[in-house]
Amino acid sequence: MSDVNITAGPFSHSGASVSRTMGLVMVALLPSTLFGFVQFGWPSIYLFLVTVAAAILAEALCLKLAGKPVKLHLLDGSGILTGWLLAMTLPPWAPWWIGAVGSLIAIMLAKQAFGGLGQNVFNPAMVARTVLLISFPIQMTQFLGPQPIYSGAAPDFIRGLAITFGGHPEIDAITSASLLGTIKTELGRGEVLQQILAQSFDLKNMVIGFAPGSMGETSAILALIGGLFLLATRIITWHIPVAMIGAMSALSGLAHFLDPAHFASPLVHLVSGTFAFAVFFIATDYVTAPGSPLGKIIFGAGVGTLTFIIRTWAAYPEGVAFAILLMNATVPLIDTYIKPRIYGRTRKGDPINLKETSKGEAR
Amino acid sequence: MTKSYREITLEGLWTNTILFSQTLALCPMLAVTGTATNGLGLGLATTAVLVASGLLISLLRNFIEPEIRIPAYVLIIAGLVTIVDLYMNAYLHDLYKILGLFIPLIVTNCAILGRAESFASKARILPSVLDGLMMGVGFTLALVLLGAVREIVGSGTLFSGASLLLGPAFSFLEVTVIPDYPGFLIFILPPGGFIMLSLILVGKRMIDNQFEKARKARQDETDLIGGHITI
Amino acid sequence: MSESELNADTFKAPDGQPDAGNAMRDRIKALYMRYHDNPAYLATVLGGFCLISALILASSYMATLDPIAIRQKEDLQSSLALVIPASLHDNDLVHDAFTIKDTNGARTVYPAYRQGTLTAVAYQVSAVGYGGPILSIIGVDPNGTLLGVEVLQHTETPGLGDRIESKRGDWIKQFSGRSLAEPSEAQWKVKKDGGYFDQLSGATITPRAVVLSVRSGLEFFKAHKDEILTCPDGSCKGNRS
Amino acid sequence: MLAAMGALLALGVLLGGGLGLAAHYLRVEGNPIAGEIEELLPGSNCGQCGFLGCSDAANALAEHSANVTLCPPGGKTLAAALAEKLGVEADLSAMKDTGPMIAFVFEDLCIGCTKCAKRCPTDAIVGASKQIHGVVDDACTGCENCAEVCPTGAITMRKETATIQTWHWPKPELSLAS
Amino acid sequence: MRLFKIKGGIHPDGRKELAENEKIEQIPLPTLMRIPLKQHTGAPANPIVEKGDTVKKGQVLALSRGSVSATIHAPTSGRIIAIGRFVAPHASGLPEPTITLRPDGKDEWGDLPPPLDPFATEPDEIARRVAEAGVVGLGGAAFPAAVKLNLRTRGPLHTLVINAAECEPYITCDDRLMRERAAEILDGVAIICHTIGVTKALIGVEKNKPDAIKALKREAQAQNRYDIKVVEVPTRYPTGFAKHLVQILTGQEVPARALTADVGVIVQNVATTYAIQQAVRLGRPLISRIVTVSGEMIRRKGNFEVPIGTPISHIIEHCGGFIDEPEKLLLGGSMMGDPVSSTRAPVVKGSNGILALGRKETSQKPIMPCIRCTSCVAACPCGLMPYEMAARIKADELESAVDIGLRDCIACGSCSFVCPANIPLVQYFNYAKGSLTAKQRAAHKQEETKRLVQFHDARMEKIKKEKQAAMARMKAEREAKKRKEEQEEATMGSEGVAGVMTEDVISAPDHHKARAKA
Repeated sequence: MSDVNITAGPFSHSGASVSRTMGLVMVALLPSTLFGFVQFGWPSIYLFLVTVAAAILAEALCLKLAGKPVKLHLLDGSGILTGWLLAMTLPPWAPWWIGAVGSLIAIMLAKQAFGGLGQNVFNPAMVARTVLLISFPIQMTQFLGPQPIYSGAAPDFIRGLAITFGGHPEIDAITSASLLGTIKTELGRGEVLQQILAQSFDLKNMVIGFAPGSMGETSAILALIGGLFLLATRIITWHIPVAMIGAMSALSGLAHFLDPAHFASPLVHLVSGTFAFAVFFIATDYVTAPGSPLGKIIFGAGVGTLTFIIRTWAAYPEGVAFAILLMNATVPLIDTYIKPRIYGRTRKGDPINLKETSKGEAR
Repeated sequence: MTKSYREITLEGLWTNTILFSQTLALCPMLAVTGTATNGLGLGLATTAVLVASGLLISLLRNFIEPEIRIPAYVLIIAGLVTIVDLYMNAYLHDLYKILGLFIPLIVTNCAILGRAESFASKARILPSVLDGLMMGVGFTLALVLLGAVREIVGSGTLFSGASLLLGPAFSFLEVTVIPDYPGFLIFILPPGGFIMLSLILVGKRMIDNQFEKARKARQDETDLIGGHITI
Repeated sequence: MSESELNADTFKAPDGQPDAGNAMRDRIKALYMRYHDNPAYLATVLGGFCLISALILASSYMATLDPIAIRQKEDLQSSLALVIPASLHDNDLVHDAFTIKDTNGARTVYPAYRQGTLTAVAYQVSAVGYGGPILSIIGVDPNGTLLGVEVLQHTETPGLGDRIESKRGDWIKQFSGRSLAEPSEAQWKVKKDGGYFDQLSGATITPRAVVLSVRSGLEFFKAHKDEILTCPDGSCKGNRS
Repeated sequence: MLAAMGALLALGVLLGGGLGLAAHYLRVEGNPIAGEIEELLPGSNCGQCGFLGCSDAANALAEHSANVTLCPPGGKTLAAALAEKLGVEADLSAMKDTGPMIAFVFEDLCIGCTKCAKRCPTDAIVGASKQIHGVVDDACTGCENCAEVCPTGAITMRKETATIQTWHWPKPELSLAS
Repeated sequence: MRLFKIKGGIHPDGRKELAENEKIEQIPLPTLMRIPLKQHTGAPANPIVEKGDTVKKGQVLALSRGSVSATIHAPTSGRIIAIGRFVAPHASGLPEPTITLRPDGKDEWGDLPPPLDPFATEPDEIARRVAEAGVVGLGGAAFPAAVKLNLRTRGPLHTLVINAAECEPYITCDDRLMRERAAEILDGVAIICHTIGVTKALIGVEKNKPDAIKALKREAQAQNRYDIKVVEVPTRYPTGFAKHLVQILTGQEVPARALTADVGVIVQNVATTYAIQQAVRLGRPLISRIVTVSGEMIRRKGNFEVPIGTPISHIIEHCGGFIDEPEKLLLGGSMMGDPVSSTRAPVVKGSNGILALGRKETSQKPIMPCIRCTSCVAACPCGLMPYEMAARIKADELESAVDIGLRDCIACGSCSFVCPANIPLVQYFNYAKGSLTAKQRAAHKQEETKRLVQFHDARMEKIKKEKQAAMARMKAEREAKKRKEEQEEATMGSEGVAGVMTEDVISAPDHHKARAKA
């Protein structure tokens, strides 16, 4: 018992902690991550390690510069998680410096420059991904089809090193476009959607993840499993995922219904690109999402809508990252105007009307 | 206005620079500092307008009633910029081809109106001209610094196109700093301007803090001795 | 600026000089004091400023009118020189320019003559790229074969789309020697779209636009070949324009 | 060309006239912020700031000719409030935030001269001539005028004693525990 | 019965098993008792005894003052040995006016008012009796019970709600009371129903007290005067807040700034009900209460009937002291209780528990930055955004924290409980509320100052004028005299003039007294 430093209650605690939260998110990420490793082989493992290591180093450096307790904050796991999430969104055979530069951007520019944990306006992983995409469009759009680590075609330990660290030219030879990229190109050529999909879309493969794409994003089903785990452990709430999926399904469904030759069905949208992954792991990021349940629904619906718009009409085939960043920017506004209703008050903040409540009693 | 020439110089070049202290003129900064050369060009043109507008406004300050000062200043600045634009097009055509797009931007450069309002309208001619010159030089140096950093990080070169701006004699300035650089596009694009500006601001703040610390230390020392030396 | 400051600054007489100027000064001062709060006074001052500015600007405009016209012509000539080798002509391309009306409007054509025979023509083509319109100039010989293509203006992404510029890469050179016959008209696409021409890695939209604009330029030549060729010398210019 | 020049001239005349009219009819008299500042000041006219009274100090503050830290009884809280009102940044780190101070009379030393009571702007000191004086805590503004004039040094400034009614929880430590 | 939902809430580890099976036990009298004059919401009581008086158990020591206040009685017989300031059972550890009593060990009752037959007595009379008995809300807020009973005049009432939720972790005193004295409680419920004029009463008990529920239900069946229902409510903190309990039981939401009486409901704590019954039926004032002693670090856990004024140290000693130095020693539950600043402080009417918590139980971890996880938003039973309020308070924007609902915060601590970053949210809110109150007080003082200065200046002006008048008069006199002298120069010698100055009489100006009343 200490008399000098009195603190107010409560003196019971649920036992929740920042590191526990971050740890559970990492657990939820494991299936997607391991699948990515198997799918894309040694180069993806190297890139993952480089990205996470760079994130930790950048975090430590920034904390030291800012004069904050380095160990405490490194152990909270937020830096590692940022690096991890970023790695999940990178093309699996990208050169090592893509991961390293990305981590520096995510941690230094997007997170610590805003004041560190909890202060950033934009999702660090998405900032890094966007900056990388704009800065290094070539490296950031070189996807490749699955090369399972056990298959004969996959690069072994040493050749993996060469691909990640040596700028190995072989990557150019085997790249293939992601589904969304293919759709965009082919539609641009005047092809009809049904034909494009007949050639390059296999729902089962897309759901499981046997498709070209980023390291951790190809498998919709594993993202869903991770997401359900997060929901079950109450790390995230249903609001953002449901709103995001709902908005995307509604819009793409409507467009597809009106013109199936040019607008992909909701199913294609939901399982392709980074959508499923972002629904559960990126859009639900605490720091950059609104605080109230209704605000979260608006935020999620906004991300879904913008993603559909960008995917359909803008220059980039995939728009989740942009959509999330744009909606991140609206969060302060949402939080200003959308608040939970205070007990005993109307949504506007005036005390509720006495007469109305007395009417309730008449029942 | 009782600022000494030394103070005016110091303010323009370091303590109150347009870009790093007043953080004005961000629009042209974003647009032109993709390369050091472009930064230098716009900086020089802005300096010319700053000096000329300082001179004119200081000269005319007693005729410009406070009520009409803003339109009058805008008129003077816009007129000057138009004249610079015309003569550059006619006689410095190669330079104009690079900077032509940015010259009209100078009109909207609030830093110039800001100096007119806060300095030239209250000061005598010589200090006003000096203020314009120093603010301009400070601005130019800042643009060159930003441009250089963005150019190196963004495309791996330095002062590319300098010979076009300054003449073939200056082609030695054009350096490829990092050969076979893949290019870091965002730093050439406008967002990179913001990012770099923020990083440079951090650097300047750190240097200022060091100065302040040193000054404080000196002060403490003199306090300790009991001397009355003012720094 | 406060009133007192103004007075002190503007109308202060040098100390101890009771000359004739003082009386005059006093009268001006009195006049000023009477009118300087009147809106009409401000209107006069600002109007005066405007008038003087207008005069200066107008005179500057006059003074620079000719030099600017000369510079612009020089610009045009230098870009024309990029697509029509100097060896092909002995005339002044700009001077002999004529316009041809097309369904899309009028297009200025710059013909090159050597010893009176038409050796080539050059004209501008454009298409919308990634960041906005891309303006190019193409040179075509009388057979419809490309002599060269040069991008004049564009707002494509630096480091990515801007590799269509000749000083940033050889990409644009691949058009030289091509015609609508070679490759075939269907092949006038970038490789990604199943055509003949290379794209730039990381950028598809920009090259696609340039290929399209060059092709449309060649189609223009094909459509108006007779009009363009039946002009043995610059004299037809007057008839056509 | 002439049309352009004429347009510019007309614009100048119109704008100049318009601004002149605006200046004439929309003139703002006085400095309204002075009144708001006076509201913030203690209002005891104690004179510690060097001005004749709180009203004069408010005018000086409104004209930015006085420092926001001028009022010792107001302390750091007042300085911060003034800085916010005036939109200036003030370095308040040098100011000690002692909280409100009130006068206290040492009964052993008091000779009952009533000098302090005469100086007190709020009549917070009670006691007749040749009797020991006392301070009405609630009325004392901590201006120190009384302490200055006390011939025997019987008056000192003390922190207002906290009671359960005035006590409140302190702001939590900002630094991260490690 | 249909229950209604409330927002938010948490499920803390109840830890009630530590003490719930310990029967209520009497605490022996200590050697000294400290009875603070303010143990309730409102104005402190006015002492009517003097140092040296001998008092009997139940004798009035201090009378309630003003409309919201409570009378204080002697917890046992003995001698008043001091009336002064003594450390209060309050987080600040500051002293407050306290009567010190040395028990004589006889524990002799004094004259008590006669027992009443409540159902044959006017409600006003019952309320007066409850006020005389010094009964206050024993749930923690210590609001004078009689004032609540008198709310019947405010508007039509339809239901009495008895708050027996006892949602605070560790605390089992109400649980024990219900198990052991259910008949008295039900009698009390009927008395209150009669007093406030309603026929319907709901007793809300959390499901984690099955024995208490059983006991109450049994007694409820036994009585037939009023429609009294024992309602099991879900175990969830903070069900025990009056407004929230009312909403759970009746579905009615009490508007902000209003009382439950405004929606026709009066809420009384179950222990208060017992105290009211005792006051009415037996004429006994509130001089003791049940206190739960619990926590890992206390040797003997239990529920004790403690005379008001017993020092905390005495109870701890009686329970065998600490097993180990506790990390936190609390007065109250682990959610809303306050740290004990000194064990010399006494138990007062509002103290429901003494907890000696170990390190493991308090689980204090380093404070991290807010990650905006919004668990606090989900946990807040009042629909607030605690993280946002704390951020604003941290940035010293107290007014803007009020804009988003600081005043609607009930300081239940649900937000701090769930916060993964261990941010002391409640302390931020307490700080802000206190700081704002201090500001209001300062603003009030400033207004007063201005008024005083005007008085002062006017008086000074008057004195100055009087002096001037006197001077002028004297001058005139002198001159007249001079003239006279000049005239009489030849005949008379000159005389000195002794000027008589008026003496300033300084006395307490009347306007101070006027202010004290205001």
